[in-house]
Amino acid sequence: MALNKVVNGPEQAIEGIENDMHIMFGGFGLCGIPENSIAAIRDHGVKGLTCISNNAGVDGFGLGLLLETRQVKKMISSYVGENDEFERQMLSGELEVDLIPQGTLAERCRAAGAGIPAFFTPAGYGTEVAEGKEVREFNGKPHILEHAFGASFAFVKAQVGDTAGNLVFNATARNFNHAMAMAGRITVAEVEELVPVGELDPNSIHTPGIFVQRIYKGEVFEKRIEQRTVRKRD
Amino acid sequence: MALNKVVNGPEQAIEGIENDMHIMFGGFGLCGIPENSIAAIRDHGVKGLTCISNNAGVDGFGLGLLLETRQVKKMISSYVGENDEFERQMLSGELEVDLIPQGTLAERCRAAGAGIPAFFTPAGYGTEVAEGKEVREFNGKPHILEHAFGASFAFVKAQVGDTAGNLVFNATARNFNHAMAMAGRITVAEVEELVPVGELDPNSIHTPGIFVQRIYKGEVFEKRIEQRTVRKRD
Amino acid sequence: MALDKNGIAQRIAQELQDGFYVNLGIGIPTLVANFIPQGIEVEFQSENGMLGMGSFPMEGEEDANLINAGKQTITALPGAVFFDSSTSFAMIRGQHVDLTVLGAMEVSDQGDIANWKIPGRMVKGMGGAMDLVASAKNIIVAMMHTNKAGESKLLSKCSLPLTGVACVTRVVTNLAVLDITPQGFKLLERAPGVSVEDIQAATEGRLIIDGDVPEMTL
Amino acid sequence: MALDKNGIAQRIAQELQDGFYVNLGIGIPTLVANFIPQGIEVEFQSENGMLGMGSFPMEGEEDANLINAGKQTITALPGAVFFDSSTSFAMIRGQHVDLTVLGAMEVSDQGDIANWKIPGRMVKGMGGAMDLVASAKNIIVAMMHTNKAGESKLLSKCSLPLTGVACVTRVVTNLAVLDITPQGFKLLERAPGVSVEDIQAATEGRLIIDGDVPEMTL
Repeated sequence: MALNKVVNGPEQAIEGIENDMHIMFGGFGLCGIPENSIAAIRDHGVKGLTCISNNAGVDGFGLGLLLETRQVKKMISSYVGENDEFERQMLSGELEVDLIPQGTLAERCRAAGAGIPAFFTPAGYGTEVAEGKEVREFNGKPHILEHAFGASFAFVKAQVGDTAGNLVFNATARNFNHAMAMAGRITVAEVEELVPVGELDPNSIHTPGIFVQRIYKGEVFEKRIEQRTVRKRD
Repeated sequence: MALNKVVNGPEQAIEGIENDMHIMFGGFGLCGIPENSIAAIRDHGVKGLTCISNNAGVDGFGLGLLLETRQVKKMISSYVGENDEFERQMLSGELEVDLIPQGTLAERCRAAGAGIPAFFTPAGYGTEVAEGKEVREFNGKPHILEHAFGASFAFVKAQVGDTAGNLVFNATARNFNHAMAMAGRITVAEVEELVPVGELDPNSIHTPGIFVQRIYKGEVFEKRIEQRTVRKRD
Repeated sequence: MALDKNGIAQRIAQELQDGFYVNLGIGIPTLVANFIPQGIEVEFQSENGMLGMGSFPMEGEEDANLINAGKQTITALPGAVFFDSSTSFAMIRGQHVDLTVLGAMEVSDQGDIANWKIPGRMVKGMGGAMDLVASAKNIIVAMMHTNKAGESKLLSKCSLPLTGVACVTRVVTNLAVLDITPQGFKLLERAPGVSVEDIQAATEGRLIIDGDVPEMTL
Repeated sequence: MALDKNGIAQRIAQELQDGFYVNLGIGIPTLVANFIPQGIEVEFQSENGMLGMGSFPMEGEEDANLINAGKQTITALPGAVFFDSSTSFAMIRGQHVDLTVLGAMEVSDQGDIANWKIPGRMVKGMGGAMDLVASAKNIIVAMMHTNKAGESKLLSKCSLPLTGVACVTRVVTNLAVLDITPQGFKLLERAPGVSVEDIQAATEGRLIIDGDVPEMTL
């Protein structure tokens, strides 16, 4: 009775990707990023991508891989520190960058998936983010009008998924993966564990399978840590 | 380290309720309604309420109780069938009724909780729901501007909650309870089971406690079924 | 012979495609779930907050926490998911549902639909219908061709308050299958034994008859 | 004697109230968590998707799936909740967070703040800061009173691109505690051993000195 979304790996998962597409990538920093799909996109060689992602990876990992190969024309992000190659391309003008507030980024993704073409938010009022945007007061407070994002693909990563595309995330690796899964015209989920339908608790699924078009078990997850902060044992 | 939101029962939970307030009630039909809080509001006798709830209960149960006692001045709902007393009061003009599309109702609640004062939706365009509202085209399709709801209280019902107000719902009893919990200035949750913090899986909480100001274990849950439909056993 | 309600549902079930997510309204649409063609997998969305809706429960197994949008007790199939109302309408508004089937009091030949209010007589509310019709890509109306007074429900203009404008794609009645086109209702199929003239007589709105109109096969 | 970063954090911790949900920015604000007053319970929100953030993990127990907004490995306390980014900013935009503490490059005497961009030199992005400052009811800025070149960071007008306008409520620096008022920075407290004249010399924006200004107690 449940629909089967399983594809046999990242190559099949990215089928249909084309030059100049708008593409979303889940993750926050390197946490919860779709590692296997990113590697497949690098290997595919598609060019001119506009990438919507909270961050831009680091040198040699995450979206940093696609920056190295110059497959990215434009980044739409909220925070892009920690990446020398990114900074070089941006300052030299090779890479277009659109920086937007993190909450607006998340809400624009959700809105795209939820059929809300535009909404008002106070974030960014009075700053350069508001330039050229409609301003309106609600309850005496100025807000700006922000629009939903379009994206041909959304690549997300979950801990567990079932064959119908239902997803469960792990801790803060959830982050942008849910809202972007909602937003993608084709949403591709890579998971650490792929289970048959019926194994997940229907009350505890984070992203319903209706938002997911393709799913596969990632072969390897490096899950690199960006800032290893620990307490010493006594 | 976690905050304690526990109150000792429905009387304490509704403290601060006043005549003419706007109040939200979770539930869909009679499924997942805050039975104990509704009973306490009836016993309290507060008048002139504007109730925001998907439905209006049935005669003698759910919000039907507050209609019988004439405590409700106005209902804001999406569907109000199955209630004779409601129909009588509405047709006689004793009760104001504002009917709005179910998805718009849910989104206006979420928007209130999410600091989004207004958003565009296609629902209701070209109907009487759109009268007096701003219309704007996005992608060639007309949409209407809808505003977030304000509510002094939101009463919700969950299956399990912890002392910090974290909530877990059961099956389709989740419905409007989550978005309304987000929206209430004071959100009151009644639960079938109240547990200490740390007992709920942090990955499987539906409504984070930050949205809940008061929580208590309901004494009795009748959980009446509106339409008992079954298959006969062979 | 005109179809009964089950016949209408059976004909609509032929519109199901493998992999569809489907929202069925109250009444005749609900019956569509009984006629899923063999070899096809679809999943039912219930706007009160679930995907993977199954049949009614066995006697004694009904659960007050598990109902459909018609407030009937139901069951969940393997792979089911529960979610909140704002997420449910995100699915609907965001066009993630492939097919919506709902009943109507009136449909116009421009695809307008009225199904929530009879001024002065009945106002139960639109429920989720306005969200569904405003957003769905693919809306089939399931209804009788005429009302109890024998008047056509396929009109040049709806007389009742609208639920949505220019949104219906297809209408399946006890007499016919019709598509909404810029020229009006295009007659696609006749119910078994029903003549084009019967359908013409029962249709107040513009009716396009283009060549031979085949009978439905059920 | 001017405060060090820990001293600033310690002073800000006095602003915590029992039951507060608190969002701490990167840098000095993070240190506030080390000085929670006795008898007070607060919960930390991390905008990448958690409530109930705890301290750094013990060596060897770090989890790549569990980080804070500064991408540092952390732990979860009992009662913690994980959620997605859109829900996280619903909390922030919807004013469910009681106190926000963040760093700044500049603050103006009208409460404007700049902390995300130095044109031509550094553009890391605003992250969640613009959402936080646009919505929070209660925003404390934690920063040094002057920059590395010795120039005041408390200005009559910010020179850098703004993060938000008229939003800061209080500033705690190595020299002083100041509130934003319609008349400018109102000096509330001096760091131990720091004179009103020292603060005046380090403050470019309008400074209100009203009677005796007490020393902080830490």
